[in-house]
Amino acid sequence: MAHHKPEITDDLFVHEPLEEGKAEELAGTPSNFWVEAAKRLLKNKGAIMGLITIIIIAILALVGPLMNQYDYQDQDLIRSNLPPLVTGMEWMGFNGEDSHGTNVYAEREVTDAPAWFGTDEFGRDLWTRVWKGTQISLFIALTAAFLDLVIGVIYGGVSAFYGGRVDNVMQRIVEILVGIPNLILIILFILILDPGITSIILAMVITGWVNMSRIVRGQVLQLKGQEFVLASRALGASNKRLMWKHLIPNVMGPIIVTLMFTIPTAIFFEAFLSFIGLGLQPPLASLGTLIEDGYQEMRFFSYKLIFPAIIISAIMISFNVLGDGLRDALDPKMRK
Amino acid sequence: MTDAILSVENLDVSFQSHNGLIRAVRGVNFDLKKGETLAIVGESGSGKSVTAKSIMQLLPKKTTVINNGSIVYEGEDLLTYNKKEIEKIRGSEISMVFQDPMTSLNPTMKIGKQVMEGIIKHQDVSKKEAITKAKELLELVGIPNAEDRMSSYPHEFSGGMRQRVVIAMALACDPKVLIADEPTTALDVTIQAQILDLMKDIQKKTGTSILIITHDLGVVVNMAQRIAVMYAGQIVETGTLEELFYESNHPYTWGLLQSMPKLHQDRSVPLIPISGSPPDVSQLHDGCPFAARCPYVMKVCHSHMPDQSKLSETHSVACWLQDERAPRVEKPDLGGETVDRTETS
Amino acid sequence: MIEQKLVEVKNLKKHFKVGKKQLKAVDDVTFDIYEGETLGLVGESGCGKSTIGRTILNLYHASGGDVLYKGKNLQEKLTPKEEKQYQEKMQMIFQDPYSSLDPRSTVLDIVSEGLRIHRPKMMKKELSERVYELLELVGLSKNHAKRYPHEFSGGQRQRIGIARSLAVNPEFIIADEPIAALDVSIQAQVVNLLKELQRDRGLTYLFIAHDLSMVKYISDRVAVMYLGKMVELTTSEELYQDPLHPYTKALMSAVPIPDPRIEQQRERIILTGDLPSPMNPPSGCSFRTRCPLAKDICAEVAPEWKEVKKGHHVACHLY
Amino acid sequence: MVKFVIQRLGYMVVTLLIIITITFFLMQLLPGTPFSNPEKLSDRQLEVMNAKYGLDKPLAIQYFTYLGNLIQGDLGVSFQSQGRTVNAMIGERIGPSALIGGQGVVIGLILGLILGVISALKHNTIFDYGAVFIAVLGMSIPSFVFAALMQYYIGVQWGLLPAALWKDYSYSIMPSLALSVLVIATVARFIRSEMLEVLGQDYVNTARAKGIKEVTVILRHVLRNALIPVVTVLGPLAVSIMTGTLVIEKIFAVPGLGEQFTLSILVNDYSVILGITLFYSALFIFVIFIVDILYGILDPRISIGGGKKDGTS
Amino acid sequence: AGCGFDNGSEDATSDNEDTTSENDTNNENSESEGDTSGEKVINLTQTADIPTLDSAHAHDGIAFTVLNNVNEGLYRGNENHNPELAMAEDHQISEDGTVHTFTLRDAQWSNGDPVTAHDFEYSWKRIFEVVGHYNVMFETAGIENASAIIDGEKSPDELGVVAEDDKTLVVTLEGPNALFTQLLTFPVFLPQNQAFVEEMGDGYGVEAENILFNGPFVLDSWQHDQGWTYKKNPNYWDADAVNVDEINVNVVKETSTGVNLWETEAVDRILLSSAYVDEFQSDESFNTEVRPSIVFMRFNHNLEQFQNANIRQAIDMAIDKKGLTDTILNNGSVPLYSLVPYEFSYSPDEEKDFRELNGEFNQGSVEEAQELWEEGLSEIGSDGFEVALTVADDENHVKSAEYLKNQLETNLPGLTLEIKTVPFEARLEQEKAVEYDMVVSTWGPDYSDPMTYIDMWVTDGPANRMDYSDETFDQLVADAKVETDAATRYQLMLDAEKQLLDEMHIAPLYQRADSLLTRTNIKGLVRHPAAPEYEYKWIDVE
Ligand SMILES: Nc1ncnc2c1ncn2[C@@H]1O[C@H](COP(=O)(O)OP(=O)(O)OP(=O)(O)O)[C@@H](O)[C@H]1O
Ligand SMILES: Nc1ncnc2c1ncn2[C@@H]1O[C@H](COP(=O)(O)OP(=O)(O)OP(=O)(O)O)[C@@H](O)[C@H]1O
Ligand SMILES: [Mg+2]
Ligand SMILES: [Mg+2]
Repeated sequence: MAHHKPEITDDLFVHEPLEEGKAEELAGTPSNFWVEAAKRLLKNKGAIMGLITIIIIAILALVGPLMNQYDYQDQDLIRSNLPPLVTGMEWMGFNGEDSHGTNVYAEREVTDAPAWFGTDEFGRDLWTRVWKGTQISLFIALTAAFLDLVIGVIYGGVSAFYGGRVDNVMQRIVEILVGIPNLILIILFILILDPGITSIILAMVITGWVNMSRIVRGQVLQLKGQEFVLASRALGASNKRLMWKHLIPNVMGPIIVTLMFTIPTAIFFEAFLSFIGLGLQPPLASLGTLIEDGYQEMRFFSYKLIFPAIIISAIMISFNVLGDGLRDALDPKMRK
Repeated sequence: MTDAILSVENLDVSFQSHNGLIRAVRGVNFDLKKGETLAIVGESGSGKSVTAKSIMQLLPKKTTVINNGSIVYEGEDLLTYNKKEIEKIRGSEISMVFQDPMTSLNPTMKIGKQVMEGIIKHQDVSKKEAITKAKELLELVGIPNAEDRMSSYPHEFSGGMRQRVVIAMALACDPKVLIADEPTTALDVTIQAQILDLMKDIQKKTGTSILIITHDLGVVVNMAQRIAVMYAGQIVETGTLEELFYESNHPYTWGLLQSMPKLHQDRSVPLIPISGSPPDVSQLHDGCPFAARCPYVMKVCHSHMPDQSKLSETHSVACWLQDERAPRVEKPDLGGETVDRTETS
Repeated sequence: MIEQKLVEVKNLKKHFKVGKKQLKAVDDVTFDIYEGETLGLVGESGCGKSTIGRTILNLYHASGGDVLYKGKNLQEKLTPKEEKQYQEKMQMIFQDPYSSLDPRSTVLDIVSEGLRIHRPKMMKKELSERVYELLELVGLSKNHAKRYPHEFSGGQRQRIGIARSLAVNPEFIIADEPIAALDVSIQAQVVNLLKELQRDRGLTYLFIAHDLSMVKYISDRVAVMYLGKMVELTTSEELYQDPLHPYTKALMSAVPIPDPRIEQQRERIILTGDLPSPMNPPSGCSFRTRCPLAKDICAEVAPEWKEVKKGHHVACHLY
Repeated sequence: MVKFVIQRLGYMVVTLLIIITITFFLMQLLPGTPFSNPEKLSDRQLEVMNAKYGLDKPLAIQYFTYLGNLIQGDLGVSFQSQGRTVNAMIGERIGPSALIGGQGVVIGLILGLILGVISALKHNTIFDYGAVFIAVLGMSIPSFVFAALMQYYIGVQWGLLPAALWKDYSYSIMPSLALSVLVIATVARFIRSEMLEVLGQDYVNTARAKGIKEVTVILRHVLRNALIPVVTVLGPLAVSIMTGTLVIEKIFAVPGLGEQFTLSILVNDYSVILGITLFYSALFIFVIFIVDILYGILDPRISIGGGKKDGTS
Repeated sequence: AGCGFDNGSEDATSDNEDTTSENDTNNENSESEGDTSGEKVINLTQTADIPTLDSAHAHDGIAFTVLNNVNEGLYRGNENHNPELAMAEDHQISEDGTVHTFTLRDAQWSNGDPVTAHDFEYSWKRIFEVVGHYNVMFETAGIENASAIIDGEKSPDELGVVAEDDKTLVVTLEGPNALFTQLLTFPVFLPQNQAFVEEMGDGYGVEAENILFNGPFVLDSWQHDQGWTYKKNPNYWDADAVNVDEINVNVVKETSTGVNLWETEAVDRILLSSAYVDEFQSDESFNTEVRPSIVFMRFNHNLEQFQNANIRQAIDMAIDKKGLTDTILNNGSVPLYSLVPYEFSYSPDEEKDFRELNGEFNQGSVEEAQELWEEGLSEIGSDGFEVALTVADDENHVKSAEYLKNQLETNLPGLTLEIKTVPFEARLEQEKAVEYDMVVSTWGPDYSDPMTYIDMWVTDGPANRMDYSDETFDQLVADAKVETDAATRYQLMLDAEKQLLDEMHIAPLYQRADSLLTRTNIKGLVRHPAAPEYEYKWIDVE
């Protein structure tokens, strides 16, 4: 034990309080909630990998279409249905051979730049189209998610915040909305508006926000009863202030998490619309339309399916893992 | 002294966390004797529950590191037991009651079933006998209409009743040791009095040893014969009730006693609080953990841990003030109530 | 003591609708709070203490009765200006230092919120000056202003809460179990602070608690509640020396006293039975189901609230 | 309780009525007429057809006629398959959908449960990550890709199960498997987070302190409580899966409701759209009602009609 | 008027025409494995269920095919698509060609009742009573009073058909009609057993049990949306000619599913989408069948730019139609430079293909197209414009549109094309209302005669749908309709097509073909150019 050690000398036995106030000092540097959440997130390897993947994909979606000389809508029948070919990566299957093992480039004497991801039947370069499609899918998803966010947060927030009759009426409306098969609503939207990105987004938003509003409502209901809200009320805070200063910042965590799950859902949904033929106007492509086209030809031109499928899966997985990670990082229960 | 049924020796428990090791319990020693009640007091986070849970081995395996020490129950070190063996001990030899009656019962299982669970596990009885036994237990802890209430769900009981059910469960197999971790903290005073009374009653009948954990000195006085005071993972002082209340020798114990208003405290005289706040167990330094808040702190306190000094058979304290080199300090007036104002009601 | 009534609570009722049923959380409660005093309010959990406090502050709308502040009835419709004025005069300190501070706001934001609402013209600089002042007043330093609540210990958080309530210069503070969630060694810090502030600023407190020894220490008068009703109200000395209501007696005897010698000689009144549910309180006197002295009449008639001695009110058929 | 049920039923009827009303009028906005191949129908013939099905009357009259028939349980006749009643069409179509959906839900529930439990018990280990990965993957691959791969490998290459069509029981297995993927993923994730939550509860420690075996603690105390919230997601999920999922039905050539529904929308078969909408909404609302009741049974804290009595957790 | 009706012409929902509405079938045979009895069984696929089997209401290719194989009318198309006597044993025509007397052979319904002339009279008149979709066929056939009945001026009773006795049916036409016997193979002219129909009421033709059979097969079972089974009809008068015992038809909507079923040998004939053509091209089971159905673009004639012949011609000429069919569609479709498709109709005298006689229109190089374009633009005083191209959301149509956009925008500077994909129904709506700029349309024959394409374009004709109006053209059509001399009539039709296409009032794109896989041991499957499409009577498995 310590006091058997020689260094305990008599002169240690003098009164020596810590400096005044030292005991009250807080350890560490000031940190705010978001900084801490970010730290926790950084420790979650899966989430970080997800985040990095998303960033890489997002960057490629922006620059990918510019990386070769082909535009996403340039057709060239000579180049129709070329298999993927990347010089130097032939061993990985990017060898320009079709499923019968014939080198199509040689056979057709195609000499201009090889198609890294192959080409479609119009001879359009799939590398360009896949990244262009990613761009569009992400755009649709982000916009839809953003609109869901705005509508859902406002609707759920108002419903929970005012409670009582307002809540009752608003929840009944949601019930009805959920009860109407949304395929009808969506088809109507796509038909009434001109087909295209806008109507797809609107169609997705028309019922998409319900989930967000539920989450927000649940959270706000819970927070509403917390003493800090009462405290603010006791100080005379207006409803507006309560909502924006206290409630919304505190539901931000669940909102962000929900958003992370909304984005892949939207991408998925767009793919589903493509499956039933209500997708984008050609020659625009999204991951969904590319997969839908590729799926038809997956036996013979498997590359048409594989690349967009890998990217869509990577996006989904990344957003899901990131969402999970954020949930852990933002969950107050996880804080000590 | 030899009749200790449970002795904890040099127990050292840490947790792995994102912020490094949390040393929750650091070299704790105590004995629990047959039939006695030992109270562990100390403030929040001082390691009381961790100590109790390590006896029952209910700490999460993955993050818990027990660096050192032993927990000897009837001559055997529980820490060496495997899962099966410890499951045998749990509930039958040593049982435990948790702090919050609201959350310590499974909300979706009927009361009767929850009480019977332990009986069926540890005693070789038929289902019918188990039912009878459970009913008796519930009656014992004062649940009226025990038979009917067996098929109630926890939420249909009030807090006090729930805590009694939890106690009944703990008593199901006549354990030799009952660990009660803040058994009344969540309850109202009048209900608390009922529960404490109940525990004492039962102890009288069964001779169970009780380890009660609390931060309420009033409860301690009511229940225990001996007290261990914990601070930041260590036991800083142990002794009998009298020794601790009237002859305590640790500045933290003094602080505790002083900070409570006496029954006849003059309202114009301020209380004497312990300054500062409890230490963060994840950032402890070498010295005495109380040094930062101690009015008598010496240079040595900052760098060296004091050893336990034995003041009597039953009384020991860990403080540098006990060292002969330390200056004599005036013990504060702990305001032991003069006995004249006893009958208040 | 200047016997100037600051707050008059008259026949205050607060009923909640729970499902289809009425929950009478506060049922016909009448009392006064004098300027400069501390009125303690005790009773078991769920008896309606917090509800009274919140109803006085108009955080809940009263189901009946009146609350007068300096003679002005707060239950009447107030102009927004008046409303703000009273919000400034009456403040609250909350029980739970963990949930009463917004985890996403800095201490500066929390403490200055009242100022921002009531002094919208105040400059940013002034605002923070004032906050630093307040923090110092409650024993924190200005370095703490940029921090978030989770970085503070319970005692420090409670002091932040106190600073928040002081920011707007209140005259009357309802302290709703301000120390219940604190460590024993910290409680005294907060109680001392409250007392000090009262002395320096002439504050009036309604001090809600269930720790009777603290209540006795801090209060001039103490009111005891049981199931939404007030059962006894008198000075703290009188209450401890001569409790009248059987419930008060039981309560006093149940409080464990941290002193072995006294404790050994104490006689306890251990009540039998559990707290009835406030959803369906017993008929007549609501305490009769646990009362060792209950008579037939107790089941039929609810006892009146009467002053049996000067300044000593009780609601019991025995008196 | 009885009063509660009656009240809820009343609510349900009103909700349904509103849904039907909205759908009825929205549907009119769909382009085209309900008669197939109108390309070659003369205007005069269209007129006659419209008259025959009452489509020439003002909308309001059509609406009330529809409601009148509805009350008598008559959903009308299909415009597309003339002469077939909507009741019969739904009746025929729901069987296969319900079978593959039901099996999908059961398989998904079982596998999801196993996956979720493993992942919660082995929290933050390689097992956990593995299970989470499988779950995420299940949610990430578009179901038509998944179904097509399965059909090709299991059905064609390995010949383990019939590739498509609807003849005997063996034909229902692959579609069920394809449908179960989403259920597995959903259930696994849900169970995982609920289990983690429940594992942190005091009563679990209390149970352990009784000396019960760890397995028993998990099964009896943890799992049951963790399962309760799953009911809320599973109910609606089961409805949407069992009322037919277009993609799977199309790929496996299963004569199910989902496929019929999409088709009807595309060809404006008004009475069928309405009938299926009604059926779907009614089922949905009903299942939510059942979930509420079930919730009350599973979790005794919930009083039906009241909500949580007090915070027990 | 006779717009068509008919079989799936345009196919209802998709354009693969074949796929959806038209009948098409993909069928096939080969004994199904496991059948040890030595019975000949063929397994085919269809893309949709049978909407109804009431011949008065049937209106799609699938129903027509089924009806054609389980029932029989006065005539049936033979292997060469020529009408041959069937239920009728004898057919006498009056001098002026207006009175046709049919003598029926001995035949039975599947419930044992004899098939009588009354069954025909009942059925034909009933169509007007229930306003069947295809009652217009009677008008096309020129049966007395048909037009008046349709217009509501006369009652169905007055239709020119009378059963003189059980065996004798007399049909009176309003004038001689070259198409009459040809039309009689169409399912609206099938007989119906009055007692049975009345017994079934609204349920007639809704289930396999709710209809009687008198054709080569009986419908043994019909599971909605799943499939149906034909069994050889032992009581059929020509039962000896029928070779197979059973034909199963499965409803399969996805091509990929069909392919997988083909590979597991669950079906014997499937329709391929172009995506699969490369994979199976070299398979001996692979074949393509050129269909008479055409895909073309309509120009909205109300738009100034499309009233200009040069512009229309430029647009048509600028498209590399061969690239479209060979590379993009890749399913055997044939580039089309005319209205009437190849191998559809032959001149009455010389037996020459209509196409051979009229040739191909508006052929030229891109440069020529550009010249026309420049000229056209300067005529309308514009240096380019933007138009929308509306297409139904069918895979092949959308692909074609994508291709067209690229072709036209590249080859015709100043032209911007915006593709608008809409559901099939919406395309029809917009087409009928002439609310489009250009639209990709389809048309299939109602009967095997060029007139089915040509009379579409008369002023205000219901199939015109582009507000095209040309007096000369109208006159040519009107003349052709009353012309009794076959050769002259043929010439009038040739002239009419020229009139339409000399200035490219429409832009033909291609003539559709189906790529199919058929087991090589299946023989004798007859596919007619117009409805009813399939003839299983002579099908056989070797
Ligand atoms: N499972 C765990 N993982 C990490 N740290 C833990 C764990 N359990 C307890 N601790 C930490 O160990 C320390 C001691 O905790 P313990 O629960 O024993 O305190 P206590 O004395 O019982 O306090 P209280 O009076 O609040 O119950 C605390 O700092 C706590 O945060
Ligand atoms: N918003 C509310 N809605 C419904 N019931 C409420 C509400 N607030 C309080 N109650 C009920 O009113 C009664 C009194 O509650 P109150 O919070 O005033 O008790 P309390 O005396 O402050 O108890 P504690 O000591 O536990 O804080 C309780 O039964 C409580 O359940
Ligand atoms: Mg503890
Ligand atoms: Mg309270």
